[in-house]
Amino acid sequence: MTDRRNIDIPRLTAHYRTMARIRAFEEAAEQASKDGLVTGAVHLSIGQEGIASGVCANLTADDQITTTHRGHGHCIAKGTDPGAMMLELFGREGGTCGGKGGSMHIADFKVGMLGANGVVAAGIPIAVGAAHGAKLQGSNRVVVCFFGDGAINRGPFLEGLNWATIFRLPVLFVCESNGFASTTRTDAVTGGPGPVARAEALGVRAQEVDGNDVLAVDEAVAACVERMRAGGGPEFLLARTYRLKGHTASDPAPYRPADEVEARWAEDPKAAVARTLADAGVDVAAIDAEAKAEIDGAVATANAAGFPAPERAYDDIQDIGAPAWAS
Amino acid sequence: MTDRRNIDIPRLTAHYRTMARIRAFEEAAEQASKDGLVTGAVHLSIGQEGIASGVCANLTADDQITTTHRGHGHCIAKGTDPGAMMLELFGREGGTCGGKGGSMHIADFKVGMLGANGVVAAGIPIAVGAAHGAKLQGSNRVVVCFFGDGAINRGPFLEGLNWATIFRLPVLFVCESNGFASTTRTDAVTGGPGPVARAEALGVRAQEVDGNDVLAVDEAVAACVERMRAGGGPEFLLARTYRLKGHTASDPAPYRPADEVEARWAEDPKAAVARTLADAGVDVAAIDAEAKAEIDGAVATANAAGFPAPERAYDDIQDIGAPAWAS
Amino acid sequence: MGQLTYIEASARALAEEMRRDPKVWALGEDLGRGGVFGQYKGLVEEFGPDRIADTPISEATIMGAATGAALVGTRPVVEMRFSDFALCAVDELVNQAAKARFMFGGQARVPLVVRQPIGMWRSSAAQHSQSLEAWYVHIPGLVVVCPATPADNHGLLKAAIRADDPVVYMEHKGLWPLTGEVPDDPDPDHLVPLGKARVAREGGDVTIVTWSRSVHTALEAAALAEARDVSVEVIDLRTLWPWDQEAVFESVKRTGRLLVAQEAVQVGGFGAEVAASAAEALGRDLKAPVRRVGSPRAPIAYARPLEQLLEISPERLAEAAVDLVRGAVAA
Amino acid sequence: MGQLTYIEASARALAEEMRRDPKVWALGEDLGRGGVFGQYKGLVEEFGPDRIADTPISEATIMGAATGAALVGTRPVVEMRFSDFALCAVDELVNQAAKARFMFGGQARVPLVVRQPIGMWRSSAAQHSQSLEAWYVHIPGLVVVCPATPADNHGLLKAAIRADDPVVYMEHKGLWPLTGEVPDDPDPDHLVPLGKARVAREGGDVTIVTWSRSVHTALEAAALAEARDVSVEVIDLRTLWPWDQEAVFESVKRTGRLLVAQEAVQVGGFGAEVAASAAEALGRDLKAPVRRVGSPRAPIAYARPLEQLLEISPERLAEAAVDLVRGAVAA
Ligand SMILES: Cc1ncc(C[n+]2csc(CCOP(=O)(O)OP(=O)(O)O)c2C)c(N)n1
Ligand SMILES: Cc1ncc(C[n+]2csc(CCOP(=O)(O)OP(=O)(O)O)c2C)c(N)n1
Ligand SMILES: [Mg+2]
Ligand SMILES: [Mg+2]
Repeated sequence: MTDRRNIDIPRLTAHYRTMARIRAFEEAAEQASKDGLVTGAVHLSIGQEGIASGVCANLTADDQITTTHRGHGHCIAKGTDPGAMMLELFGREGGTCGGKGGSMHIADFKVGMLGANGVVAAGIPIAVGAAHGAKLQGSNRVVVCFFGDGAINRGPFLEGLNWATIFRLPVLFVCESNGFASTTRTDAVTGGPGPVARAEALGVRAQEVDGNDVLAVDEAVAACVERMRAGGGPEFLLARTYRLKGHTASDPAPYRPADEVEARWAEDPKAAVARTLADAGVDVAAIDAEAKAEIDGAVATANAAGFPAPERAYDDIQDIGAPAWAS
Repeated sequence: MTDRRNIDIPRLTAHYRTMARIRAFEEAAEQASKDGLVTGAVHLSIGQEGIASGVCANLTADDQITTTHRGHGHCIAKGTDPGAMMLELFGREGGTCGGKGGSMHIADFKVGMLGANGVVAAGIPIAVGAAHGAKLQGSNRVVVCFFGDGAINRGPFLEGLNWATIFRLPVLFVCESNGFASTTRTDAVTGGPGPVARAEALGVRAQEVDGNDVLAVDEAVAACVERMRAGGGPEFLLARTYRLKGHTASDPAPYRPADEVEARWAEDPKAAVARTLADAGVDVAAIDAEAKAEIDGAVATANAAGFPAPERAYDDIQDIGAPAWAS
Repeated sequence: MGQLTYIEASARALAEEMRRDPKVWALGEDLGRGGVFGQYKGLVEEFGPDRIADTPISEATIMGAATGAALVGTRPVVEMRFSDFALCAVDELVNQAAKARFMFGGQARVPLVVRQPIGMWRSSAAQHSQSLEAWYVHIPGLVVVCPATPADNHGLLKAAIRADDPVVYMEHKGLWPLTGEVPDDPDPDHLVPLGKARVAREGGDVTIVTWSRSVHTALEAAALAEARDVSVEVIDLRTLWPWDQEAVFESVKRTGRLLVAQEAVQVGGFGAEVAASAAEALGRDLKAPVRRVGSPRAPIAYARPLEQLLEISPERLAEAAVDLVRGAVAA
Repeated sequence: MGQLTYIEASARALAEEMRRDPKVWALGEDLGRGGVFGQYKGLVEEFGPDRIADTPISEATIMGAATGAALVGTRPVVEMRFSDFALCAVDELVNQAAKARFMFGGQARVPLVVRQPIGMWRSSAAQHSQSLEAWYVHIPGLVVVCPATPADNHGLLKAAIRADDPVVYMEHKGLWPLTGEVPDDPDPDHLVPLGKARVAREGGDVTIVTWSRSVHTALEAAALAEARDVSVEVIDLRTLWPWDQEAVFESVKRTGRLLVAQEAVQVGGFGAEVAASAAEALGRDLKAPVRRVGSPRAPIAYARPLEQLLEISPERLAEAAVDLVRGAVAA
């Protein structure tokens, strides 16, 4: 945790609320997956909540984000209703995408959440394009593009960062380096000095931050956003963290030693904030309880909700040439 | 030109012979294209001969290369018969690919020339794979991958260099930076500090060399190849040069000022070698004449040769499921 | 009416739409110098480099960035240079652009046009000659357009730009210099509607259904067949998805015979969809079995004589048309 | 004979081929931990990390490097994880691997297998469910295989690995746990030949031609149809290119009726090629028009009930088969 003497307790409390809501959501999603209530794959961001909260606290409602398969936290931090998200995971009516997208395709355009993605690194060009659009529209909104440490080995990383540089676009690239790409340790498949060097070699201002320190993230991003709004062009943030759970809710992750995971749980970013706030007299248990109640309600609602009407499988495809629905 | 006092005149003469043959080939190809004898697109490497010769002089017959749409010089330097190449450009029987590939798909596996390519940057993963194959086979051959300064903005550049690093493959990446990608100045569309920084950020040992100085290229590549054979992993060479002609033989390149081109002609790498050799008493005119005679013969032969038999359009597709030829 | 080439017609269509709607912009390699074939000539001078954007050689990101820019309300026209290079951007087009509207439950649309010049042309060889329209017809979410004339390259491009879904717009390189009438001072809202075929020639004995450059081959074939007393109707589909089944079925019901002509590889080509649909729907009403003519399943060779062998010729098409009629008579 | 699952059968096939031929190796993400579905379980332990190679998330280079490695004489087995991700590697497969042998005039071959698991499976949604076999059938140079049973996933994978051309090998995710007989101690050269169909069930009234998971749907449909006195022959194509026209035509000539069943989007699907070919070749010998059943042209929805709606059901298929027979009788 950043130097404790100057901590803005109300701001940190707001972060804690966001992180608690994300944690509660992820835990509930994990359980629902294990219970067979969520049929599609679910990727949990437990342990990475500090990044989502630290980044999105610096964005306005107009600003936009893209995220990945592991994007629940980013959605919640950007303002998406967890109730609608849970409905989406359950594939029910009222979900963010009417139950048609699921966890990997949550989107919520009204809060600037331009979509998760089932394809690693595919959000990068889309985010860059959203920022290109902002520039053409003369808007001063900024775009944040979240991706994992596995994504930096796909071509769109190079193409997208180069593009943002040459068009001087307001995109903040946030690489959540959680050590793994599925069952593979990213170190083993990533050459060179690292993500920061890659970004700099593409002309993007880059820095590393402790992704488990929400205030450090917050502070770094505040500066990034300020520079971007002033026309400074793209920024890159390497946020180091750890994937405390398996790749999906059904992955027990036997490929890593238990003591490694245990040691990382000791660095749980949410617990760290809780300690600081407790020291400052904040009732964190109440925040946790509130978050849990909200998410419990979301699960109950999702579980009770109806599935989308069959004709929904045929709508919102395209204006002309869509298949006709005939019960 | 590298320090003149220590010049190895026989080696430089050999370079000059290669460069003269390439130049003669390109001039003849240009003319044949203008005369309508070569119907497909032809991309000339005039002004870039020093790189082809300087690199390939360090390769054995077992070593392999991949090249691009602008690859005639690399083929000749690697040992492909210009006669077979000219037949290929003319689309005739006896061409390197039997007239089925043309200028952009020349290949000559018996000399380790694994193919030109019509898709920018597509040779990068192929070269990397060829080196991966060498490693699996326990061979100590090395692979050279030629590409342009426009190719470093495509995804395969990142993916391929990262791959070569993590598998520690013997690939020398040679970026021929001739200032242009078609009608576009590459500076205008390339972000960041440049190709060397990009390569280093991907873990590849990288250096810049004057591509118009054949001996500088030769020396740098000699060291690269030695390190690669010793298991040192991939290398990157940025060879600065200039595209003295248009993008294709039919491009007058009106998008660049005449005086810029004129100034660059003064740095013609072939003329530079000619001056050095002439000072040393070598009869460069005789070498030029010999090269011209060889290529004139190639053109005459190509012009007189027959087109491939129609059934060739149906062969070498695949062992099962190829279309049947029925005159 | 004025005479324009196919290429000029497209430039005019784009300019008109860019004047009409400030949200329209174009991006691709070399556009600032008019594009590799000259399709963008004069446009950067009028609209400036922000709206006629020069890009790096980054097809995946050209397509992906256009998708992002479309999602936030701009209307990009993407230039892929050769349809073959669009194979470097398939995830972006097929997994992202085509599916976003549906996956996101209708929250957003992806109004973009991706221009993908197709076809065999002057010994361009295997990586610069493909016609892969069948691929995009198979992908939900996409509209697929293949204009055959200057008038259509004007009216269809305008309609494509105004569409709110991703349109794969495939011009034929061999048609660039083709001259034809294009409305001179058009009603700015004069479009050629997407999804509507055009009867390029009327006839009574057999219907040739075709698109793109093959329309002209079919018209030549029709003239050859006429000399042999076979009357050929030629339907230019113009839009491959959605294709005008109504027009095709009406014609085939009348003639009783269907010949589908395509430059693409016949195996798995779009002609299979047309032929299968007609065989299913019209079944025994046909006077002869449906028939397809297309390219053999071979990569496209460089040598001009081999390349020409792969193209469908008017003679071959006429022969097939006459056969269909004579064969049916004999049956 | 022993019982193996579809997934185990593939692992055994690969292990057998790797033992037989040291040139064979596999590459892809997570293979060292058995692969995302467990197809590679135990292999790194036997063959080591050079031959069971863990790669970065770099689909384009996985495919492109395999192409290069094949060109120099190794025999790579490429794992694409989900066929949808292969859309990140289309240039490498279609422009490079498929065309190299031809473009280079036969100087080199590209002996590789690219495994692309397909199909709808447990709410995988639009980017993890596609069946794009039709695309690869359309591309000269490629062989396309879609095994439906454990025995075939053993014998066909072995045959694919021994083929000297690039093979697109599409396993269905929904079949992984399917159990069936696989030769226990096989003749090491016991292969299922590429290009040969299998009669999965004999019948006399109508021929269902199908492949991959839909073979099982068709078998269920055949049982339902039998209860309604309609005798269905089910042909499992196994290889889509080259497909076994001889076997299909022989059967359809006998039954007089063809129904093509596919999980893929029907529009532009491979079923169109089969239906069009049969309509062309068998024409008026048919007792009823050809017919296709497939998925509507819609992205695949996440919600399980919507996803199920897109799958072809035994009931729907049986209905179509019965209709074909009854309709023909009525005609
Ligand atoms: C192009 C592509 N290849 C492979 C996959 C399968 N896949 C899904 S998530 C994942 C790991 C991603 O790792 P990283 O980017 O670090 O994100 P994390 O899961 O750690 O958040 C992989 C390989 C995919 N979705 N897309
Ligand atoms: C993927 C792809 N995009 C676009 C093209 C068209 N194209 C052919 S050469 C070229 C310029 C290449 O520039 P560079 O890599 O610098 O090579 P140079 O021509 O200068 O040798 C372009 C854009 C292509 N062949 N492939
Ligand atoms: Mg990760
Ligand atoms: Mg260049």
